[in-house]
Amino acid sequence: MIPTQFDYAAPATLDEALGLLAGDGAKALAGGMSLVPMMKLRLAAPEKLVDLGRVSGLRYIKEDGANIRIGAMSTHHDLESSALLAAKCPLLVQTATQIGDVQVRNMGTIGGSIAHADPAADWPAALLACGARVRIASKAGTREVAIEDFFVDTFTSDLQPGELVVEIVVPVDAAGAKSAYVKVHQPASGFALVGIAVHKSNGATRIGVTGLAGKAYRAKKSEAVAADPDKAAAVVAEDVEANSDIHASAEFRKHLAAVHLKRALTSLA
Amino acid sequence: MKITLTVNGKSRTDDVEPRLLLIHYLRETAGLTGPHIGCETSLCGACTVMLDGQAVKSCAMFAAQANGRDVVTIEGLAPAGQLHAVQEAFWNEHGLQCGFCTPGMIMAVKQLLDRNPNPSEDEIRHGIEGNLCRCTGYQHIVNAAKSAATALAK
Amino acid sequence: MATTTAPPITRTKTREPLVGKRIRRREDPRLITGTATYVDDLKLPGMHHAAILRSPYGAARIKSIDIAAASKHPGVVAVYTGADVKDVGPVPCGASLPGLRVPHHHILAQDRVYFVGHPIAVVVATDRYIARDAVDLIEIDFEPLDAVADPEKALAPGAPAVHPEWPDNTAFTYHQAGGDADKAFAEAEVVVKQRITSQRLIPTAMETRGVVADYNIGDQSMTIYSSTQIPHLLRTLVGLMLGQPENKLRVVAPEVGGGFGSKLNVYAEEALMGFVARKLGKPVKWIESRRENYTTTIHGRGHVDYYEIAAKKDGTITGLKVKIIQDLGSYHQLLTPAIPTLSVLMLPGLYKFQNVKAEIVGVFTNTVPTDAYRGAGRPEATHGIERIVDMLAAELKMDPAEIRLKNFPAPEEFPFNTATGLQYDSGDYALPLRKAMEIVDYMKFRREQDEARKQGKLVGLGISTYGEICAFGPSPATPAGGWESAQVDVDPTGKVTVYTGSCHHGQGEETTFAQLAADELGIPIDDVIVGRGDTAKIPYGIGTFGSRGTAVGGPALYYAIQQLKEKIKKFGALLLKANEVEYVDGQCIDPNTGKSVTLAQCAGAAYRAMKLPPGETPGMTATYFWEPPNFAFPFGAHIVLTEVDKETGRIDIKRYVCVDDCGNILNPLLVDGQVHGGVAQGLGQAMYEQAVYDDNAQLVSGELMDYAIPKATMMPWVESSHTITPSPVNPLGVKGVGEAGTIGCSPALVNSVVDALSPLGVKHLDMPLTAEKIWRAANGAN
Amino acid sequence: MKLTGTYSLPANMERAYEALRDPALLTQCIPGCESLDLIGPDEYAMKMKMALAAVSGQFEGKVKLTEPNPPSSFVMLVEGQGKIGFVKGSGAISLKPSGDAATEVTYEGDVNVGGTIAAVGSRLIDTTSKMMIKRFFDKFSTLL
Repeated sequence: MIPTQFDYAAPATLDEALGLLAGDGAKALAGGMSLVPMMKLRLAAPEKLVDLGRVSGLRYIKEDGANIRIGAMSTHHDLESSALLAAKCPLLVQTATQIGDVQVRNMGTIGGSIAHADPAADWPAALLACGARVRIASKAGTREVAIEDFFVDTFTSDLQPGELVVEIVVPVDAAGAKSAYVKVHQPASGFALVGIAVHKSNGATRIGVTGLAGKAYRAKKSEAVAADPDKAAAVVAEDVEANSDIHASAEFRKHLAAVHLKRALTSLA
Repeated sequence: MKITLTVNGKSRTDDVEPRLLLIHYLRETAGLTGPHIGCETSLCGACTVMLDGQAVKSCAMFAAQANGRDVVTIEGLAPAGQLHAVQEAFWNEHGLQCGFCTPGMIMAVKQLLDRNPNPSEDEIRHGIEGNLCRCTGYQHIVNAAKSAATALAK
Repeated sequence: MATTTAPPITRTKTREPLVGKRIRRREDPRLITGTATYVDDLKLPGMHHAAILRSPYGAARIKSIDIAAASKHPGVVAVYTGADVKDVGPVPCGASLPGLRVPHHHILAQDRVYFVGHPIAVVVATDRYIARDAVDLIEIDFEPLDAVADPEKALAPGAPAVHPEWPDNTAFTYHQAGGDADKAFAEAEVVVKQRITSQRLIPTAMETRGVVADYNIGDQSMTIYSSTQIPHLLRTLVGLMLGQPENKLRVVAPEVGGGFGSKLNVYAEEALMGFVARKLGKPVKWIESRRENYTTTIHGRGHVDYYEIAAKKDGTITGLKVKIIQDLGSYHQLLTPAIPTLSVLMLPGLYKFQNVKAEIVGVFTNTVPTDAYRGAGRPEATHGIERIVDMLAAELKMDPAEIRLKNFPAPEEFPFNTATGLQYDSGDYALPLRKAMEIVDYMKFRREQDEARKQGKLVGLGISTYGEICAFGPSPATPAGGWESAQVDVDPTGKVTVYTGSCHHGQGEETTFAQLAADELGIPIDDVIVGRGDTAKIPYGIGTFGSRGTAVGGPALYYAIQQLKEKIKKFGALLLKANEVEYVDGQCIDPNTGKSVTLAQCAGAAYRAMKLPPGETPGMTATYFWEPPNFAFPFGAHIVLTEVDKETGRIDIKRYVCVDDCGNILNPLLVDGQVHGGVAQGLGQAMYEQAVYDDNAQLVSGELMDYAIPKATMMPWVESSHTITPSPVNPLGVKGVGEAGTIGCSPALVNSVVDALSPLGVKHLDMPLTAEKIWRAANGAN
Repeated sequence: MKLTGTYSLPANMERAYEALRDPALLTQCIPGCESLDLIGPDEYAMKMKMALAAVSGQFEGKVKLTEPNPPSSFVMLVEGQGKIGFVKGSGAISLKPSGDAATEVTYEGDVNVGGTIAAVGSRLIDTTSKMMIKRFFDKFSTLL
């Protein structure tokens, strides 16, 4: 219940924050919805916390030409209640409402969530499906990676020491685009046993899957045959080494992914 | 480190360890034992307070994060000697038994009604998903939320 | 059965009674404003904080403990290990069974640990953060040993011995029989057998346990504040453990944030904090984390049962044989071995067959001890009989309602003697079942079900008709006395304080007892307060558990008031100079003159004592200890309608209907609350909850992250109603309702899902009904 | 928890067998391993720092290589204890040739985890163990 001691800094600017994060043993604190409980259980014991809560200019959702730019410190509730997203990328709204609970959505941030790279988190599926890009900053400058390259492995993202997620960029939905996020909740934690995000736009379908494997992934084989929900479902978990725990076996997770993908594709047809 | 924040309408400044959790700050330093601690994984919601008008789990953040912000606990929901409509509704509808989850639950219902003044049963249940109650089976809490919504609409 | 000599009863009410009304609770204002005081809210001057180092192993030898670094850590006041507390008496087991093996349960591990969470050392510091830090500085050299967590594996030859002195891991075997089951089976026209489990559950009161202990060096007195359901029993037993004279030990149960049986116990930490406070002469606080709560507070259930039922082709049940394998855990807590014996008593359910043969094998495992959790033994038995009766109905192609109705005793057969030696007090068991069937429109549902099945839909209806042993209980049938106490004090100004020995913690007796007292004394409810939970204030009491608060504590209060009224009337007569007065609506009235004096005037006269009625003493107080002549037996019927998604294994609860008969109802609002909460815990067991130990005896459902108690979104709307069959056992006619919902729920739900899946050949499912389990069953895989 | 898997190493069987038992290589390839010090025949004291997402913890333990059957099989026992729990694993490692300069390594292991990591990390143990093993072999192949 009680974390170990740490040094704390609450920088006001991004530059300052990046400077602090460049040091050894520093860990960024965004909403803290994953980090703080782990610190209380002493599974995490960072020497220095850099609280991003006061950094200005990291919390926004704005339209920029063909894209929507989302500041990394935007909370899940910011996304859930964004009229802009509801109109231009409703998949993110649909996903946000299914994250955790009200209090978690009020505090947790999209940047913190993806940086944590939890294989059962909700955002990865949705961001994969809508083809997001992640802007990453460090003292050395900024870079942008495609979301598919961002998730490397279980709890492992492409973020290098000293780097910070600063923005998520998603394309504005084309006219007539359709999308859905379907989630099977682990009954205790509320994490996704399986989460399937489907995004159909301009005749192309992108599918993001979370909860199933060591990291969230794009189900490209399913995308290729998305016009036929049965076929797409049959290959959604092909060649995937699925997770297994006390809540669901690998076999059941794969099955759920197939069923829910089929249903999602059918409902969007 | 020094922090200054507003708690239930009053500003206070305290010297705290960076690792001091907001819930411990409220309970031990500020003497507000209304919010409770029921878990360490931020699932039970017994510690729920309002931070700048938004319901948060005060066991899942550090007091330092609340520096300069506005915190309202169950003790500050209504002026002394009065009850907020949500509190009154919990009382009228028997929305509590052992009472341990209640301060957090009331905050969650307040948050829900702030955002959605006329929620359906389903919306109420989702609104209190982050608050566990082991006594009531939630039914009287749902009734309390409905009755508070009616009272607040008047 | 014992008979009680009761004082004469004066029935003196003219106004509309409060009893029976939906009255909002009097305890709520402090709870909804955050001003109630739970253990962790206490702050005593100079108070220290304790943190406990616990075993990460299911079984290990402790080769060495190094506390040097922890002791030297700034702010640490003391560190104690097993060696320091070896002379403190063992954690007590109050249950006795023939041949019971009782391991010596030290409050801190000695040279060996027996379960994950086993306490090893305690750090006392000036601050709880420092205490926690110092725990990490203790170095222990463990030699890990093989552990076993599954009771059936523990019984297998060659299994690791939990306690080396008893290599068969068997704590006891127990047999009970009534009638001649062997003959019934020999003559049976049909026999159905099934292994039925009732999985390990974690009670999960929202407030974890916590203890504050204080010691006054001057007068050598100790006070223990503990989140407990049984302050007096705790005083007696912790006093014995610590050698602290009971009259110098006060136990206070402040506001208690839920118990469900998990706080009906005496725990190592309660004695440990007393030990520390006495050693240091300082108050000390220990608050359990949720993780500790899951690994050290008792668990519930843990049954593997083998059922066999014998019947005639017409559905008449003739006999039952059951073997219960009870997972006891590593030690006996207060009632651990007794819990399955309650299951045996309840085996026949509501049915009248007279041939029962039961065996219990109590098994040690490297796990937290099991003990009383909501229902304690009765849910297991009810689940078993209600499942096997459904299976029998299926075998005979009979309607599950019809087979039940056929086997109930008729109303005129009460009091009804069961095959297991109980005497059911009163009942009409068909009544709630018929009412529930009417509410769901049973025949219509069955027709619709046929239609739905033709369309490939999996819809089911499940019935459970339950009975339960409540109002624990006659003293000869309980380990520590089954009576309850009450005291009624009238102040010189006429205000009334009622003290009850029961120790409610959310059940609402602060309201129902005030209703009762206000009615009986004919005064406004606002003139009554109800005190509880402090051994310095209240007469010795038993506590709140086993649906006994109202059913045993209530009558004690009722009789105390009757006794007091005799005294009030004597003072009334004195003041009115009358030979005899009537007591009506809070006033003594001289029937000849019509003159009256108030209760306050009578009480004032009794305290001033200028003049006393002949043979009467000053003061206005009465104390009554009530011994119940029998248990009370509530009953009811729950019907659940479900639809199952074959592809995803999702269960959709369409309707939840329950009709409970708990005798007379003091406050319908609170009874509804008890039913809803009970159903939630039954539903939790049926669908979600499961304490999972891995092969290494690690509790892998060790936090709320993995142990799923129902959330608001998981609960159906519960349609609750009642029939009322007063109990003849007590003057209030009440039966108890705390556990009814839990007991009635799980078999109804499972029966409903099995019914839904029956077209696919599914005959039985064990709990919890996880989506994966349903999917596998529905798709013929396992 | 049971774990099995197969990896291909770019070396012949003899070379692969030797390398898999080489403490210097093992130190570099066991994720988080800081040191392996010989304390007995084929037995090493290990210091390890696990860092995975926010989780971090120091472990001290042992690595023991037993049942040597060169060049086709041996058993590796690994155990570590730290404040956040303990890990104990055993793996039967078998090698078979796959072409001239490659070896197919199959492991059949059993991992037991205790303490906080077991109590709160059940959903992660499976995934994480697999990832650690994969990291081990990926690094190993590179260094071979």
